[in-house]
Order: sequence, then structure tokens, then C-alpha cells
Amino acid sequence: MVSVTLLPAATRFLVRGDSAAAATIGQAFGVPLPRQACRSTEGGRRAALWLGPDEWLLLAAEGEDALMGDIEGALDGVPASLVDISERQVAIDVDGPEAAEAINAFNALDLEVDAFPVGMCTRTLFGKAEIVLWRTAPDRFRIEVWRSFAPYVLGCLAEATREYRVSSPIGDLCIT
Amino acid sequence: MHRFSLLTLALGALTGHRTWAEQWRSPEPKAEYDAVIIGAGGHGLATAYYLAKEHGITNVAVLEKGWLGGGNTGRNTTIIRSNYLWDESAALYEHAVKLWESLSSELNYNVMYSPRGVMMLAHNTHDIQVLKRHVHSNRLNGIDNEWLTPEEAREFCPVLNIGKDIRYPVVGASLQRRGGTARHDAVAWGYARGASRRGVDIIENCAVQGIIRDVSGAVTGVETTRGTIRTKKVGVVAAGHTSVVMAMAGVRMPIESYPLQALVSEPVKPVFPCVVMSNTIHAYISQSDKGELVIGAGTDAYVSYSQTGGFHIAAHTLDAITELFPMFRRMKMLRNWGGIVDVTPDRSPIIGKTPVPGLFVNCGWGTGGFKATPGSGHVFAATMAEGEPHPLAAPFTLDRFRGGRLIDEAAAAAVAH
Amino acid sequence: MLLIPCPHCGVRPENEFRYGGEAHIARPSRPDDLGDQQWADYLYMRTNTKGVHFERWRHIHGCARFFNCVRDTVSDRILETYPIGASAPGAAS
Amino acid sequence: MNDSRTETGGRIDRSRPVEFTFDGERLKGFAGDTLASALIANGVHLVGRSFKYHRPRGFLSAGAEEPNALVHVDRGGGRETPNLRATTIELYEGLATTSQNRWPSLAFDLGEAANYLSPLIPAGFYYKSFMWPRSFWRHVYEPAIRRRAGLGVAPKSADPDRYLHRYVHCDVLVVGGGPAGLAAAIAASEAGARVILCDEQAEFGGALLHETRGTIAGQTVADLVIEAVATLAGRDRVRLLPRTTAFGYYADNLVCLAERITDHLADPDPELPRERIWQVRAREVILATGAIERPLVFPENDRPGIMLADAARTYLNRYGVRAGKRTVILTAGDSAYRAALDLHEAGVEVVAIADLRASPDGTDVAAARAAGITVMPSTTINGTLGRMRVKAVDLGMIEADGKVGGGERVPCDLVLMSGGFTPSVHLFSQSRGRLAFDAGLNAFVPGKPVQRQHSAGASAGAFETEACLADGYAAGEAAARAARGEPVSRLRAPASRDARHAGYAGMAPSQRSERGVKAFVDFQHDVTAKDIKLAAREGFRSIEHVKRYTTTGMATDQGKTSNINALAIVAEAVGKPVPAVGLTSFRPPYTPVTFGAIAGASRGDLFDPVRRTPIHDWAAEQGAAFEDVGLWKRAWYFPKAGEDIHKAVARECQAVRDAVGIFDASTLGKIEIVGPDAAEFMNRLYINAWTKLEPGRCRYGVMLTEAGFIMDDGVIGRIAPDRFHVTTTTGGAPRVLHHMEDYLQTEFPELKVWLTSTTEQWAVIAVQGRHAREVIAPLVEDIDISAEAMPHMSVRSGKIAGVPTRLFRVSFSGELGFEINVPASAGRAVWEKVFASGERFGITPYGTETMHVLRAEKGYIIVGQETDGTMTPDDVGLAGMVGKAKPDFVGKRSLVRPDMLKANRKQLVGLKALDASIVLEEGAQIVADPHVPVPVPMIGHVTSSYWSPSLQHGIALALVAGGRARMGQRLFVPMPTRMIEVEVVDPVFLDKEGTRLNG
Repeated sequence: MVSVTLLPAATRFLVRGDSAAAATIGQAFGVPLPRQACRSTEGGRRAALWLGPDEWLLLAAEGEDALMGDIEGALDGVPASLVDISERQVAIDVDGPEAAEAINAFNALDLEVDAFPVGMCTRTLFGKAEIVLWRTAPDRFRIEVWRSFAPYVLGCLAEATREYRVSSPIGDLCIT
Repeated sequence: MHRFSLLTLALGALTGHRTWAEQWRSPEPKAEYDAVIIGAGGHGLATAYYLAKEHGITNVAVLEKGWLGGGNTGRNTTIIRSNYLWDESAALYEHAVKLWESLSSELNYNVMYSPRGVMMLAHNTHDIQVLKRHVHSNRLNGIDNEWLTPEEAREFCPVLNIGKDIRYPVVGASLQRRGGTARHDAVAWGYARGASRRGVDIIENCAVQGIIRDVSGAVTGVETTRGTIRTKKVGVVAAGHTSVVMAMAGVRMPIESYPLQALVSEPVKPVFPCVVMSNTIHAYISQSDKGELVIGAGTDAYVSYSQTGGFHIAAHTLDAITELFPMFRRMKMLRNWGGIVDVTPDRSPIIGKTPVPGLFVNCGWGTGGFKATPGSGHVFAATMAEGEPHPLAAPFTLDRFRGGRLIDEAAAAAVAH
Repeated sequence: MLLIPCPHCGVRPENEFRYGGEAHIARPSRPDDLGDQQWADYLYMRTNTKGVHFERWRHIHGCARFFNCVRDTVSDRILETYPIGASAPGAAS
Repeated sequence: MNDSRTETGGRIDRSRPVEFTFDGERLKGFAGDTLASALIANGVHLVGRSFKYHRPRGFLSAGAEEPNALVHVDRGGGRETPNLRATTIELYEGLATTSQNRWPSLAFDLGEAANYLSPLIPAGFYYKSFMWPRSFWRHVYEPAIRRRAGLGVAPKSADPDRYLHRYVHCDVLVVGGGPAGLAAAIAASEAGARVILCDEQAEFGGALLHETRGTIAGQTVADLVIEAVATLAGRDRVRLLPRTTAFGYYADNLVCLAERITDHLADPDPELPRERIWQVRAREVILATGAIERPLVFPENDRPGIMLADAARTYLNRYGVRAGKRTVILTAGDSAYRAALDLHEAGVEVVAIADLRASPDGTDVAAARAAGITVMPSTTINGTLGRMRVKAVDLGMIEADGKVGGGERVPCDLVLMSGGFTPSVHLFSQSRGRLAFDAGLNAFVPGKPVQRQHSAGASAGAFETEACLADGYAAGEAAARAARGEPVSRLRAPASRDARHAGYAGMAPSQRSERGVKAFVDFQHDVTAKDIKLAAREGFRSIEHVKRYTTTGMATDQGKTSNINALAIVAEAVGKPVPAVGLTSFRPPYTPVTFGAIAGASRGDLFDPVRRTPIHDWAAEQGAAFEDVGLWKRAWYFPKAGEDIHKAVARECQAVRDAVGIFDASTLGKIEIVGPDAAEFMNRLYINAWTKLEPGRCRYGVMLTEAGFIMDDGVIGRIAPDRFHVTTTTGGAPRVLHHMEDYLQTEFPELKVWLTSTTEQWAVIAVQGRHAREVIAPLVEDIDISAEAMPHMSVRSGKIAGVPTRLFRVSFSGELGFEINVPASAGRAVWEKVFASGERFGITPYGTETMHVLRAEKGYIIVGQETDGTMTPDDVGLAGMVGKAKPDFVGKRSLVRPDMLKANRKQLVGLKALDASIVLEEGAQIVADPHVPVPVPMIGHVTSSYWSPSLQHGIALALVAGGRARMGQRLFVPMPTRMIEVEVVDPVFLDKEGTRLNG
């Protein structure tokens, strides 16, 4: 069984900056930014995902409009880049015992749980689309993908999960 | 050496074919030659052939580190065409096509030149603009190339999918009817035979290890695994390994070497009458006389001399081919191989003199050198014989990169906007 | 598909990367001072080594960082990778 | 069914009869049969025709190496597959098969005429012939050759089946499920390794599946296999993949497997893919790929009923089928004696075992003699008889001096041959390991591995079952240790180098002279020993040359049964030892792999992602036509009832010029450039100067490659001192970002600036036309959009229709215009509100075609259309934008190279045909003199050309050599049927003063 679900809208920021900026941003965000490569930190309904040595994806619930101002205020001139990308991408939840297998139909990473533990996150390729892949539980992944690539990723997942005979809510799902 | 004719063939049949002699000699290298060609691929052998035939320079050695025709000559997808955009390229490749047209009789060796037509597909407005630009330019240069509607394209190639519902529908095509294919090995063998009977020594299993120069810097010979050979003229025709050989003479080249893959299917009865190419989705395909679908794949992204290549490259090629020709999905890949291609910054060859006196180079044909084989050999032989570029080779000198006078066929097809 | 050790993310499949050409070809700091031949050398001349080759890759579908790589172009075996800005490993050069 | 089927035995399920057809004939077999075993059980031995001579052919083998028995399978609905090996097709109810390469029928094939013309058509005859007269090649000879060539027939319609890929990692991949592979998998998994075991067959066991003699450690071989497979199946870190062929071994221990999932099923579940490609990344690979029996090369060794000894044994022991009633066996090794014994015990009359060796004496030989089978040492076969099936052989006695005499003619219906075994080293060779010739085995064996890989069992030259088990187990243990990073050394089982296994390679001794004799080396391609000798005589001494000249080893079996024999014949002909002749390279795939499987799920909408904007569906609902731009679908035009593209575009253009239009510009690339050094970074990447651009203002920027050619362009807004909103072309976005990151990370790392793609954060709605301000005014909050407060080329942040916006006042139409950036998810709602607000002005949606016309009327370039990667800013009239005070920017130095400064460079101009009704063709060439014959000097080409509804004449942009100095000149555009005279004009056709956009 694998279920594939489009997750609700979220607030997202892409932050860039050096170590000092990261510390400040983490404080303002309420979740420290992970310093270990390809790892995430979580707190409450917020998460920070390491994407690169000076790059993090911040996730929060939809409508956290004040966050941008809060973080910018905290930075107070510390050089950094904070860009709202809430609308740039959408999130897909892939859940079930064969979730890793289904993703491996289009992704070349080793998704055994010892190689890709819970909490690991990375940009990677899914077929011909770039995604951020984040393992949120042993049998569960969150895929972040640019909006216009989402139908492609969902189509691929539908193709990959057909053999598990699940009725997934993919149907006519159209992302706009 | 036998001339091939109906009579000799019939005699052969009567004698159980025991009378055929070797098609080329395999002599020991002499101590000195008037000219040495490094690389016994099609281009190198053709150069030697024309040096002997057209310029009377017969004391020539062609040195080959492996077996003749074993490099890109024997590894390519054998497409022949001359529908290039820029005048310089068009003239050079058209020169080659004209030679192709009579090559079998010229060499008395059937190279199976098959002008079955090369069709290039347009999938969007930009493709149409680019291909029509080629069509018009070719026509005014006296090169056949015509525009086809999707329906006309399918008429020419009945298995073409011109449905509107595929990912990249075919919205038109250009067709060079004189384009086609030839039997790659036969080209090398035919030139080898022709050169050998005119006195050229073809020396296989002979790797060049050094280029010897005198105090003035001029070439005086080459060091090889089979001894030192004196000569005042060296032509480097070592596709894939140009940089390596030129480095022996201290010459840096604007060249990078990439693995290029190709593959064939199992043989089937005739189903594909022409050559079809699509630049937009990176695929080209024809069917050999033996029945195999011959499919060109892309280059790997990185410099390499490994003569293999990644599986994902072939996979991307086949998804493009099967998208255009969905009836081929159940066909099977029989063989997949790689070659090493020399790529220049403008995707056009470098033919001519070098900063080293006596050293000539013919390289940088990228993924499309086979089609040029006769023309390349012909103009390079003239260049080596005269010491000055043949008029058709003149635009393709090494020093064009200094002033920026590039002949950029890739840019001409660039996808943007 | 090669396996490439990204200095930041560890060993990853080649399709996450983009090749960036020969490494250690620094852009001249004052291009206007260069003659045409020197500028053309910068733009176009490449060692194209058969053997140990210094080159750049970008983990474009990963951490997005450029880095340097030492690879044997005959076997395609990667000997070492190191960040941009670090000098070429002496052992390999 | 006839009495070919044994009463008991074999691994078939006799309780499940299965009906199938061959060439229309309905036949019966059992579940567990292959097509080959079922056909033989029905007495069918004639199954195909060879490639060149169309000789009748039967089954040579019982496995994937089969060169002869190829059939076409049609499952209906477009599921047609040519060239499938009957020896590997599993029987299922309703399997429909037909023979190939024959006309009109298999038994009566007119193509067989070639067999009688064979003296005229030796190897390489193509190259010597078909040249007279010249024109005949293309129109007579080649079509005839093409028709005769090929084997099967390509499918005619699209394949409806699905295919998938899967990437997987493991500690140890074991290729081959025979004794060595099973033992290796057990040992490796015992040590805790993550193991994948694959085998090309439906059942694991390999050669053990037809080994019925003897016991191992007290177990029958069958029980041993059952227990081993059960053990492996019970281990959760083991994945068993039957029907899965490892076909390619790539760099860094990537091994590709092709799994056949549904082909053996009568009625497969449509949810299942037909095949799956596994891309396995293994820490360690064990190759336990077995060995393939070599045929012997003797005259007429190709008739139906002549097969490999081990194949006959397989048919008997595994499938319960006797391949004949009366057999003669020709061998050079001991294994054929086991086949003889098995057949003898099953009631097949073994007339004689002819042994090429002078004194065969192993235990198997003794057993055969004890069973009363006639063993004839120093005996060969001089020839065979029988057209559709072998009916007799002529034996020949090998004298002490090597000469061969005559012998008796022995009637038979089955001839078995065994030239020893050739280890399957294909994958080892693909892994770039070097092979070593083992004279004792007459074969190549794996040398030192170059990847993390181990060869075991028969593929490494160990042919006895016990040795394979031991070797496999040791390899499995070693691989598991190596996968954990422990140092490993392993004792290799000794190769089976003795007279029992040496076998034979090359042409077997024969009494008959070479002439008129066909002794086949490559069965499918009809390459005979004589052909190979001819090639050698003609100077083709490298094995690669021989292969290419004769085509030996190039058939669908890729020489699995022929390579060593061919090599030995060449070696003898040129007087060199076999290793000196060399070995042709082994290329992937090991056996042919379905194109569709390699393509995987990449088809249709999954071939490439289809990118749609947030406003796409609105346009689709309005009936818009779309065009592909990169991966994007863009609205092309919005036809009303009865309108074609021209009418629709004329109407849309007119609406924008006269009133107002609305356009979806969401696909434009967007990059947010943030940081204190943002302006400095922009200075270095664009030709323009940015330092003085005020926040709230925009500028049109042009970016060059380092070679000085235009790479991209777009409007760039300064949102704040340290923040730019950059737009790029639709197709250029990823390229531009990569280019920027390259310079930022590797050349300018000291700059404190960061780049973020925001292409999909924003939907972009362009409102263009004199009413644009009035249309959006009711919706805008917090922004003063008056002409004074918000001049052309400015940007403001605020709200529109209740959502945040970055509002640009820009124009790509020449009209007063705004580009409304709103969060993507609000795109459609805002669009609809703007549209509703504009209805009182007759707001008209327009697509990319109208956008192109409008911008061409204004002389605005499109990168990729007016530029082609060879154009400088000056060429397209943008030299004035270059920031003069800037010391450097990417591409600057290249602009002063000699060739960039030439006066006759192609320059952007406008063109008007003298006949104003003519719309020139884009891509058409331009000449100065219409009377010059071909080749005509061309001085430029038409880059853009449209009918201008506003101007009521055709307009064109063109690149013309020295164009700016040619204003007012008459030039010519030669078309195939006419010469069009044009005038060179300013590229700005409309509103040169720009009064409209400042409105």
C-alpha cells in the first residue's frame, strides 16, 4: 500500500547566509537551522531543512505572513537572503510500506532507512523533475516540488504505485 | 591485388574464392616517409589515398595504434548529409557528398552509399524557423533541402507518428533527399585498399609515442612502438585523441573529448526507409541494410576517453525514439557501444596547419565526422601536399578562435526564448 | 551513471550533477589587458587530459554547490573531490 | 502429442496442459515448458530459417544463447514481438507464435534459393559487387538486399504495455542462480549482507535444473535447489529476481537488470508493468553467470535435429522431452557422455559417441561404455544428410597423422555435439576487466577484476558442480566481508583444466575439402569456416575486422556460441595463437533488451514534464490554442468561432493597439537576487550599469556569454537597495541561474549576494493597452499608479484584488502596460478579476503570437529568434546599453576581438516588401543581387515576420550584413518560385517616439 496525497498549502522561505545569519534566523524562526548536511530540524509546526552549506528551506503553516518581517527584523543588517517561496512549490505526501520502493522507480538514491534515515532531506531528481525529498517517518516521505512539475511527479507516482493496487486520490488532480 | 568486377567475382565463385588476395598490404614500417598520417580511420586513410592519387605523394605511412577503422569510423551511425547552415560548412560537407556519390566506383569498392534521404523534424515554432533558415540557405548554396508538412513527412517515412497528442508533435520537417547512409567499415577498407595499391603503407598496431622536432621546431619524425620514423610532414587525424597526440608536439588544442554512444536493435524486415533526426528531443534513427535500427545516442556530459558511457544516456535516447515511434517499443536493443569524439567550441572541425612547421591537424568533427570522410581526406591531402589550406578548408583553421571568427553550427540551432 | 562524492552531501548519482568543464582556469582579473591570443586561450584552450583530469562539477540537483574533482578520464574513476577555492591536491597533480 | 514426451520426470506440471499455436497449428504442451521444449515434444524441429541462405533450422540450444529458433509472438492489441528465442519463451495458454524470415512458408521458402547461389555470395561479397551500373545500387540492388535481410517483422502499432524502472542498492548482487550463484547468495546473506540474486530463467538452479545424476552431501540435486531457494526466500535482506537478466555492467558497480514480469502470463493483470529495468548499485558484485556449450564446426552442422549435447539433456531432464529417437553424438569432452547416458536411459537409441579425442577415458566415458554405448575415439563427422531434419551422418576416422578418412553413414534423427564449455564472461568484460586465455579450457576466463567484483563457478572456469558450490560459497562470504569494508582474500576453486573439459575450438577435422562445404560457425548469420578463412586471406587479420567483414558474432545471439570457434579458425589461418588474434569486445546488453523497458515510464505526458501556468485552465476554457515553449505550454492565440490563427491574431493585435489586452506572462523566468553586493553582481553579469538604478525602477538588461554573445535578456526591477527582481526568457531561466551561480561561486565568491529562483512563486498577468491603467485601477491598493507617480519602467509593491503584488509598469507591446506579479495560487482569481474589470473596455486575451507581432512592430528582439548565439549587443542595436564606465562584465573583453568589430557583421534591421501584402517567410535568406547564379552570396536572413494589422502591411526583422548602413536599400528575398524585393527600414515600425507606452 502506498498513498499519495497532496498536502495543504504552507509558508515557505528559502534562506541563504553564513553561519551567523543562520543562527539568527534559527532563533527568530524558533527552530534552529540544521548544520549537518541533508538533515532537518523540527519544532511545533515548523521545520528547517538543510539544502546546501548556506541554504535552508523553512516550512511553516499556511498564513504565517508575519514570519518574514520577524526574521528580517532579527537579521537587522546581517547579510543574508530571505525569499518567500510559499507559492513556488507544493508538497506531496507518500506514505506506506512501499513508499520508498515507489519513489525508487524514479529516484536513484538509496532509500533504505539506514542509508536515508528519518529526518534526512535533500534536493534530488525524480525522473526529470527536481524535488526536495524528506523522510518524515520510516515509511513516509514528503516531496517538495515546483508547482508546474507537480502533475508530472504525481503522474510518475501514479505509474509507480499501480502495481500496489491502491486507489490513490490522484485522479484528475490538477495543480494550478 | 584484384580489381573487383563481375568477371573476377564469377572467377572467384568457380575457384571457391581461394584466389582473392589481401585487400591491403601489412608492411613493416620504413625508416622514412614523405608524409606520415597518424590515425587510420576513414579520414586518415582518405587523406593518404588522395595524397597518393591526386598529389603523387605515395611514400606515405598511415600509423594506427589499433586496427584500421576501429575508432569512430567503425562506431558511428553512418549518417551523410550536407544541409549545414553556414556557407563554409555547407561547402565542405557538400564537397564530401559529391565525392560520396561516386565513391564506390572511385574506389572499386561498394561502400553502399544510400541516398535515402535525411529528414530533420520540427516540433515547435522555433524549430520551424531554424530548419527553414537551413532550407533557404541550402537552396541558395545549391544544396538540396526542402520543407515538408507533417503529412508529407509521414508520406516519406510512414512509421512517423504525426499525431497532435504526443508530447512533442511533429509540426514539419526538412528533407535532404541526397542525404543518407553508407557502410562505415567499407569506407575504411575501400580507402585502405585504394591507398595501399598506390603504395601507401598502412601500419596497424603502431602507436605514436612522440613527435620529433628539430631546433627550429619543425617536425622531423615520429617515435612509435614500432620504431622511429623520419618524415617532414605529419598529419594528425586521430579523432578522440587529438589533444593527446598534439600535446606530443607541445600544441594545445581547443578540443574536448567526450564519449558518444550509439545502439542498434535486432534486425527486422524493412520498416524504416530514411534517416530521421530530431534535435529538439535528441534522437536520430535509420535502418541498416541488414535490418537493424541504428540509433544515435547523446554524449556523456564529461570529458572521457573510456569509450563507454552511461546507461542513462542510452535510456534517454530510447525514450525519445519510442515517443516518436511508439511501435518500436517492443523492439529490442541488441548492441550498445561508445566512441570518443573531439568537440570544438563551435562544433566545426579544425583542418590545416599548426604553429609547428610540418605538423598538420584534422580534427574536431564532433559527433558528425563520418559524413565528411571523403571531403575531409580530400581537402586535408591538398593542404598537406601544398602546405597551404585547400580553399574549402581555409575557413576551418586553428587560428579562427583567436579573432572570434567561429563557424558555430550549434549556435545556429540554439534553443532559446 | 557515475557515483560522485559531493564534498557536502556525500556520494551521489551522476544525474544530480552537472559537469562544469576543466578546473583551475581562473578568469583573468583584468581581461582588457590581455591580447587576443591570451583571451582566446582562456576562452577555448583545454588540456583535455587523457588520465588524471582536474574538473568542476556542480551538485545542481543537490546542494547546488560547485566543487572540484580529480578523475581519471580513462577509467572514469574519481580520485578526489574538493571545494572551489581550495588548491589542487598536490598528490594528484 | 507424440512419443517424444517421456512418461514421467522433468519439472513440467503434467497436470496443467497448455494449448498454443505455431504457424497456425494448434499444439499442446504443459505448464513449465518452453516453446522449444513443447515444440520438440510435438515432434517439431523445423522452426526457423537462417539469415542469409534461408536454410532450414531447428534448435541448437535450450537457452538464451539460441541463434536459430527465433519466432514472432503476437499477444494481440499491438503486443507483437519479433525475434524471440523459442528456447526462452515460457508456454502459456493461448501463446500464438509464428516462424520468421520465410516466404511463403517455413517448409517451402523461396529465399532458400540463396543457399544454392552461395558460391557467388561469400563473406564480404557486397563490397565487391552491386556496383554496375552505378544507379542500380540505390534502386535495384539495395532494396532487394534490404528485403532479404532482417529477420522478424517490426510491430505495426503502438505498444500498449507499460514499463518501469527501479533503482536499488545492495551489499552483494549475485548474477546467476546456478550452483555458484545460489551458494554465493546463501553465504553472503548468512553474513548479514543485503543481497539481490537474479537469474534469467523462470526458476533458480541453472545447470542443476537438468542435473539428475548423483547426489551432493546426501541430497539429490533437485532437493538441494529447493532447499537453497527456500532458505533465501526466508531471509528478509534477500531479494530474489527470477526472469531477470543482468544485461549491462557499468561504471561504479552499476548493473542493469531486465525483469520480465508478465510475458509468461496468459492473462496478466493490467496493473503490472510488462518489464522492469533494475538499476542496481551494488557494493560488491558476484558474477556466477555459468558457461555455454560450444558447437563443433563440421560440414552441414546446422540441420534441424543437430543440437548441443547439454541442450538435449536439458530437454530430457528438465522438460521430459526426447529430442529424437536415434542419436549420434560428436564430442570433444566428457560432459556429452552424461547426456548420452541420460538419453540412453530414457529410451533414446544412442548409436554412437564419436569422440574427437584419441583416448577418452574419464568416469563418464567408462559409464557410457558400461551402459553398452558405442564409443568411437578419433572420430569426426564428415557431413550430414537430411533437409528439414537430419537423417544421417557420415562418420570419419581421424588417422594418427591428423588426416581424416571416410567412415560409415549412420542413420539418425538427432545429432548432439559438444565442443566443451565457454565461460560467460560478458559482464566481466563489460565491467572493463581483462580476460585471460586459458589454453586448458580453450576459452577466455576472467582476469583480475577492476571493479568490486568476483567471478565464481563455471563463468570462472570451474565446471564441476561441487567446485561451483564451493567457489560460489567462498565468493559470497568474501563479498559480504568486502561490502563491510573488511580486507578480503579468497581462495579460488581450481578451473577445470583437464582433458575432460578442454573441448575443441575451430574447424573440426574433416575428410572433405573446403570447397562446397558449409560448416557453420555463426548459425544465424550463416558464417562458415570457409568465410572466415576467406576474410583472413583477404587481409582481415584482426578479429574485429573478421567479425565486421563476415558478420560472425553480430547476430541476435551476439556470438555466444560462435566467438571462440571463429577466433580459433582465424588463429589457425593467420598462424597465430588465439590470444594474439584478440577477442572482440563484449558490449551491453548480454541479451537483447526491450526498447520500451529501457525507456521506462518516459512516455506521453511523462516523457518530459508538461509545465502549465496557474492561468492555463482559464485559457483552455476559452478555447485557446497552445504552443510548446521549452517544457511549457503557452497560450498561442484565442480563436473565436470561425477564426483561424491569422484572423484571431489580427483581432487580438487590434484590441491591444486600440483598447487593452491581457496576456499570461507567468512562464518568464524570475530570479531574486538579494544581498549587499547585489548591484555589484548585476554589474558583472549584465552589460548594463545597475549601481544608479533607484529602488522602484526597472531596466531592460542584457546578459552575454563570456564569448560576448547575447545569452539572455529581461526586465529587472530593483525592489530594494539589496534586492533585485530579475526576469529571464521563458526557456532561459535554468540556464541563466546556472550561469549566474557559476560566476558567483567560482569567480566572485567574495560577493555577499544570493540567488533564488522565483519563477513559480509568481503568476504574471500583463495588461497592455491604452486602458491598462483604468482596468487595474479599481483593484489596486496601496500603490499610486498614476503616470506621474509610477512612470514607465517602475515597480511597486502593494496589493491587487486583495492579494500581495509586485506591480511592474513595463511594456513589451509598445503600449501603456503593467505586469502584475501575484502569488501563483492567486493567479487565476486575479486574472479573472482584471478581466472582469476590463470588460467595459473590451479587454481581449491574447497569446504568444500576438505578443510576437506587437513586439516586432516595435523592433524588440526575442533572444533565440533575432539572436542565435552569434550575435553581440551591437549587432542587434543594443550597444548603447553597455555600461561605459564599468571596468568589466562577463563577455566584455570578447566584444573587442577583431571579428566582433568588423563593419560587415550582421545587424538588425527592418524589412518591408515592396508589395506590402507580402509576409516574408521566417528563415528566408536575403541577397543583394537577384541575378547571381547558385551558389548565391547571402547577406542575411529574415528572423521575424508578421502581418501587421495596425500598419496593414507585412513587417519583418532581419539580420543583414552591414545592415544599418543599408537603410533605404533594395534587397531581395529569393523564394523557390519568386524573387521578393524588399526595402531595408528601421526595425521600429510603430511609434518610434514611444508616446504610446508613456501614455
